[in-house]
Amino acid sequence: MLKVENLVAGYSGIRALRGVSIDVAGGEFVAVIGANGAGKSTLLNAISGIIRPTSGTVALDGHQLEGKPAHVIARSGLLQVPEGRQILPDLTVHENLRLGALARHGRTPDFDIEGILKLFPRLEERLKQPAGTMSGGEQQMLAIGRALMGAPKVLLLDEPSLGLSPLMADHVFSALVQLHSRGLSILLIEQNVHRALEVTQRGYVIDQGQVVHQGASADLATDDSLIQHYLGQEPATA
Amino acid sequence: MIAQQILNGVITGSIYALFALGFTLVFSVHRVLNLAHGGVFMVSALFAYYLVTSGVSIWVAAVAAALAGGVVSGLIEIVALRRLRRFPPHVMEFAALITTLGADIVIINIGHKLTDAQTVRFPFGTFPNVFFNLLGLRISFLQIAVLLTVGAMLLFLMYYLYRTPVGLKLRAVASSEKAARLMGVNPDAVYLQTFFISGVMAGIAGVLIALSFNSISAHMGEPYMLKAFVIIVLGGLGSIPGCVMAAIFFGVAQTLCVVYLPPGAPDIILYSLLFLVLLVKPSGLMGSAAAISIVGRRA
Amino acid sequence: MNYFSQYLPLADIFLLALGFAFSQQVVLRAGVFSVATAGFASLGAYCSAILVTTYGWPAPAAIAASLLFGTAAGWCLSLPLARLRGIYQAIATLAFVQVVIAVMLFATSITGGGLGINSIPKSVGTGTLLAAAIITGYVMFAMQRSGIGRAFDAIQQEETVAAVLGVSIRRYHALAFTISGAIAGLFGGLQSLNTYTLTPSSFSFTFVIMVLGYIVVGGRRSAWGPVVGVAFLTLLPELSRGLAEYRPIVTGIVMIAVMIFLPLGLADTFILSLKRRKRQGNLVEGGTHVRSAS
Amino acid sequence: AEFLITSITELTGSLASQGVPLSRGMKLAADEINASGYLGEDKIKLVQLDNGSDRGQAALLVNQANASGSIAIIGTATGYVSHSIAPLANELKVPLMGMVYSVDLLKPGPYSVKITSSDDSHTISLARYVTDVAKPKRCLIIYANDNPGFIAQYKTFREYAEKQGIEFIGEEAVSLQDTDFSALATKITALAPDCLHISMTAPGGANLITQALQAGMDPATQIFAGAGFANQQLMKVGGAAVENVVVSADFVPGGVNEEGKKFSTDYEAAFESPAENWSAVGYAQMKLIAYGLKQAGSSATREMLLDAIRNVKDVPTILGAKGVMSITDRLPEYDAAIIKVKDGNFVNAQ
Amino acid sequence: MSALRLEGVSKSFGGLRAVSDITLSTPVGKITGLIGPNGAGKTTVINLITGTLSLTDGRVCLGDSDLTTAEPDAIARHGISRTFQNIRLLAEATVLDNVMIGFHRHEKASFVSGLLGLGAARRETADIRAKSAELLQRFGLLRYADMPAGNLSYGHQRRVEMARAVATDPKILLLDEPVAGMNDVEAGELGDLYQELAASGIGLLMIEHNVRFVTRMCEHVYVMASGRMISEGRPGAVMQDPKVVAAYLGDKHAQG
Ligand SMILES: Nc1ncnc2c1ncn2[C@@H]1O[C@H](COP(=O)(O)OP(=O)(O)OP(=O)(O)O)[C@@H](O)[C@H]1O
Ligand SMILES: Nc1ncnc2c1ncn2[C@@H]1O[C@H](COP(=O)(O)OP(=O)(O)OP(=O)(O)O)[C@@H](O)[C@H]1O
Ligand SMILES: [Mg+2]
Ligand SMILES: [Mg+2]
Repeated sequence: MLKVENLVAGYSGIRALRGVSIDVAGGEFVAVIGANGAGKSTLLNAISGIIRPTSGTVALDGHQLEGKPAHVIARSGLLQVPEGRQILPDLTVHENLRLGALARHGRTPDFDIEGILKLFPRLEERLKQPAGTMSGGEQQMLAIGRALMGAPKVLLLDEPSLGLSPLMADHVFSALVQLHSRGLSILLIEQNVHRALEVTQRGYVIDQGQVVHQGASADLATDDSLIQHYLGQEPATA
Repeated sequence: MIAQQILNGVITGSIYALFALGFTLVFSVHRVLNLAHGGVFMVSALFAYYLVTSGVSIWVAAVAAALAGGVVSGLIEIVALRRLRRFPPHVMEFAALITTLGADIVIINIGHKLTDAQTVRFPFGTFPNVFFNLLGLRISFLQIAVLLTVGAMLLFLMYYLYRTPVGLKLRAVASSEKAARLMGVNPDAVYLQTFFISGVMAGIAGVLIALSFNSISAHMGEPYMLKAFVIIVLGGLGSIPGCVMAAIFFGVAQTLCVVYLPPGAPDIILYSLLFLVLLVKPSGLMGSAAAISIVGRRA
Repeated sequence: MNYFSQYLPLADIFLLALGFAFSQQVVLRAGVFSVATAGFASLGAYCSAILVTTYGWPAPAAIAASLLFGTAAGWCLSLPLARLRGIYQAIATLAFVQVVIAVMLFATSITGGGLGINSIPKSVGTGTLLAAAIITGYVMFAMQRSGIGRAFDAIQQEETVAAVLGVSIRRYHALAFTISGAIAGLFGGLQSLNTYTLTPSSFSFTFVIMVLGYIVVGGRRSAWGPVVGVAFLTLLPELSRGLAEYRPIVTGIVMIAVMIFLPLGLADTFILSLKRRKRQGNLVEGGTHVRSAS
Repeated sequence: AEFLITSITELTGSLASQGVPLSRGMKLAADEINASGYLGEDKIKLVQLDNGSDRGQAALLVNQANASGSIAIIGTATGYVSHSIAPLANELKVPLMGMVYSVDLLKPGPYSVKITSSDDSHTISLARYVTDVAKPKRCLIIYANDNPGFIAQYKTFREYAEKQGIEFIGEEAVSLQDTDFSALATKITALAPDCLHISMTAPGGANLITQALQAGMDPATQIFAGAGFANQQLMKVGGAAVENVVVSADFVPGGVNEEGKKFSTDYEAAFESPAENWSAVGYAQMKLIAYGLKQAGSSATREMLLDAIRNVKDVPTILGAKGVMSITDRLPEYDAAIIKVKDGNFVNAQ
Repeated sequence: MSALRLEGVSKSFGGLRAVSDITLSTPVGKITGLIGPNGAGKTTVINLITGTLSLTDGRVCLGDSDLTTAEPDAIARHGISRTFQNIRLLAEATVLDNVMIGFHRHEKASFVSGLLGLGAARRETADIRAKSAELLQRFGLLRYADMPAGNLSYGHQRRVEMARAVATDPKILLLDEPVAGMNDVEAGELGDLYQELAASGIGLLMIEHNVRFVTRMCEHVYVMASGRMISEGRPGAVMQDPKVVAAYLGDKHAQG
């Protein structure tokens, strides 16, 4: 479904991605893990068109997307729950959700506003509140809800559990599992490594802008030395 | 006389609102102070003037001028602002001051060449010169047209911004461009649209004001720019009804000052008053603290 | 000799504008969107002109008085404006500028009203202006490198952050206003003793926009910003003189082009690219960090 | 020899509406002088520079004109700019041929010269007309308070007319940029004067009159104005509303003598717009310089030129009601033309 | 002992009572936890302590000083420092400059000496630069020193925030989700650093959703829900409190 090949991208002189290949089959749930600064968010942004890749390809259902503007990519069904949530602070919760629906582009959605509110009841009490004044966790729910409103073909999540209470994180993860079981393809970036490898089918480990490991999530999860090695910050005294 | 003067003030204020609405729209949505707004306003008036003098009826000319204003304003967005949006807001907001000022200088000087630095006016009788007597107050057909246009623009903007999907996109882009793009909104299209509408409004204002004051000259937009600044702030940024209210408040205050104070004093009182209003209510008459602008500071 | 002396007024224009540009830059650096420079300059200019023509003060004393007057005005204005931010601050200061103009027009017996003050003896030459500009420039540089510069930067970029780190916004805003007022008052005084005449419209809305233009075109951060911006905007009309009446059109187009491609301003962009080059040099030196696989 | 003359006027910027006709007038005169061989073998080379309506640029251009060896500078159209360059011209010892009304221009030294007669003589001609011919009862003054010329004008007018027993019921200030006079118009209607003296530019003034009439001002109210009104813009903007407005001017439209008539036709032919007050002033200034150069001869220096025109008696000119002018110590005198709008055209009122 | 104490602190936004009658104390030399479900009011508490929001009710004291109505900058000068949940760096300033501004409250050079570029001001600047570099080294950020802070990855930006807060040499350090966005290994590294800070005599108040981390780090934990304090005590005990399990942990995490 989503096929990323040899993606290279960076920021004025800095090469943050050095040829990453990743794919997500239809209905697959895939994790990407890596240390701070490994290039995970850059990968998502390069896929979504927020930054323009220097080379490599991104294909969704066989349609080439690399180099297209972000809004075109979003409309084609690749929807991101971005790092830092990026909710629209001046719009109300309700308006944020309505905006999400604009990305549908003719696809039939699994969720309408009711559905989202059922998934995240906390949002219901806050419908008329400007999204910028909500607590961190509430904003995270909104960001996920908004992406779901757009009837994604592949959902890209950048650390969705960030800032969520354990209960709420459970809730989100089980929601993701549920979405996956309904057939949604999901690419998940997560720092809560154990949780991520628990719920996903396959995983990639990236480091210094390259894929250094991949395999079934269950296998990765048991490889403790691997995780210790690639997920740590270099020693503070280095 | 006082009743007549208050009516005069309301009309003067409506004329300010006419000019300021398009300016406010661009500011409230994109945080850009479009210094070329006065230029667009002038170009439209001049365009209508050429059409009318070559035999086109004023109604057709007004529509054409409004469209011309929209097109010029859209061009300004493409030429002078589009590339700037890649930069962080505080960089973009300041740079935009200069690029739009540059655009204004270009437009004004083209107008200058076309009019040979002279003031022109619509031929006499272009607009029916009819007066009504209402309860002892004199009001012209043109003045009624101004009032109605301001009302129509206000309603249109409120409907457009808060009741249509396009308005939702517009406010989304205003709130965070990156996030809006991630939701499939094309910011370029949204910006262009805002500028087009703002230009159309400037165009309508240009024609009506040129008709009202019998004059079209290259510099006709300049005195309104200062007023427009004052009005968007007084009204509370981002508040479209606030803009109209502030304009009318300002128009009435100005008229009464002119009438009852010795020559030269009105400006002192008026601007001191503005200063005081801002001190008492730091976010304008109708503004909420949340709408505080960030020109010069990071979002 | 003759050839150079014919451009001497250009040097005067440049130096005066530079002073006003510094005054404008101080406030912008501190995150204050004030356009009060025009008002301070007007107060300083009238102060010197009146003291010299009406009261026969010697020029240096009059200029010192302008400096003090500007300083005091800056400080006074900072008190009520502490509550305002962003564009609200800009408009409040614009109102201040308009009030100053209106008062100058109104107080005919003191200021000559719309007639202005004519035949002010010229007692300030290029040398004095140069000295004033150099001293001001030095203060700007020094400030940049001191704790004041750091505090200003922090306030300008993230006021809340600055506050929770112990930076007193009120105090630093007052400082910025005061310095801005002092510089503008000083150069206002110098201007009126350099250009013979003074009218209220010398420091109007047009002046406000022009002075902002210097900073935006030159750069808002570095102390070179005003120098480059003023040089660019005062030289441009002279360099394009051959274009006759198309001159303003070309000026406008050049302004758009420069800002579109260098939105940080000429000097800031240049300095930033120098820094970037240095940084990349460092990276190569230190080698890119690669984790050794053990 | 070739005499280099530099004009420094407002060809662009906010004051260009005065600077442009002025510089066209002098261009016309210079071409005419060169073509007619008025100076024999000698020619005039006129370089026309634009000060962008800015004082700083004007000062720079004065220096350049001096450095390039100009025998005289003509300029500028407005007091705001002229007053700031007169001291400089005197310092550099280059004759500055100014066209502003205020006598203050002559104060900085012997190198500044005027072509128009003083405000006072102008305005007093008008005031005399008002007191002797029109004889209104209650006069209201309206003036632009952001221009030195207009302020001086209304003060002189009021002072003279008041002495002659005219009653003034008030003074109202406007700004040159104003276009909305609704408040003032209603106030004028309520005050019901029978005479308005307006000191401002033609388009603004015409607009003010139109709005006052719309607000219900008595159409019989007599209206008087200074030379700011003396151009076609008045009728273009004001139309029927400005009928019968009386204006004091340097130039009677159409000309009062052969030269003036020829100037009017030539100007219209050359620039496709009718000659007006400022173009006539520019033309007359250039002609006066040529007159001076002719007196001073081929080897004329700046000082010789100045000497030749410092005091002249009864030279023909296109300005004034009679078409002759005298100059006493750099201050010209000619009877101001008092003209009136009749059927959309200016006619001599006297 | 100059502990931070909150007594009956409340805050309302319009009709919403976001924080209601909270009493807690943060002793120096120790790490105290503040946990609770999303929207419980934890960040609001920090905003109230640092003066970013004004209290509706209650008192905030540091040692003998009453800070209830003090301005944010005055509170900072009393020695309270914080990080932000939604990272707030001077995005275009370099990482080094971001940390240097943290030293502001200890600067001694006068305005005049700064404006005139006197030796005192210059020496102070050099001194601060050296100390900032040291701090960056401690947080493993030295190689990013010349980068604009906004260009760092999320996790690294968090570290810059901490380095900046530590630079103020605080008595009390308030950390709002310091290890959000970090995996366990990274969190562990930072944890060691916090323990060093506590050992050096600083009082830390930490909001965190990483329960394992909180359990390991804190000696005392407060739990908020819907603006109220619902539980407090040693982490082991608190994590088994049924109220906490129900409101915050969910059954899955209720191991203690
Ligand atoms: N806007 C930017 N400009 C320049 N460099 C950047 C920018 N954003 C990220 N980088 C650099 O790219 C690299 C990868 O960053 P990225 O944000 O992709 O990391 P990440 O894996 O998402 O880390 P984290 O877990 O901390 O979010 C980092 O070295 C970072 O410094
Ligand atoms: N300015 C405000 N206006 C209105 N409501 C607000 C405002 N700030 C916070 N709130 C509300 O107050 C409540 C508490 O918010 P707070 O940010 O303190 O929660 P939190 O405990 O930090 O949650 P999280 O763990 O998700 O960060 C939330 O419901 C939030 O929506
Ligand atoms: Mg990331
Ligand atoms: Mg929080």
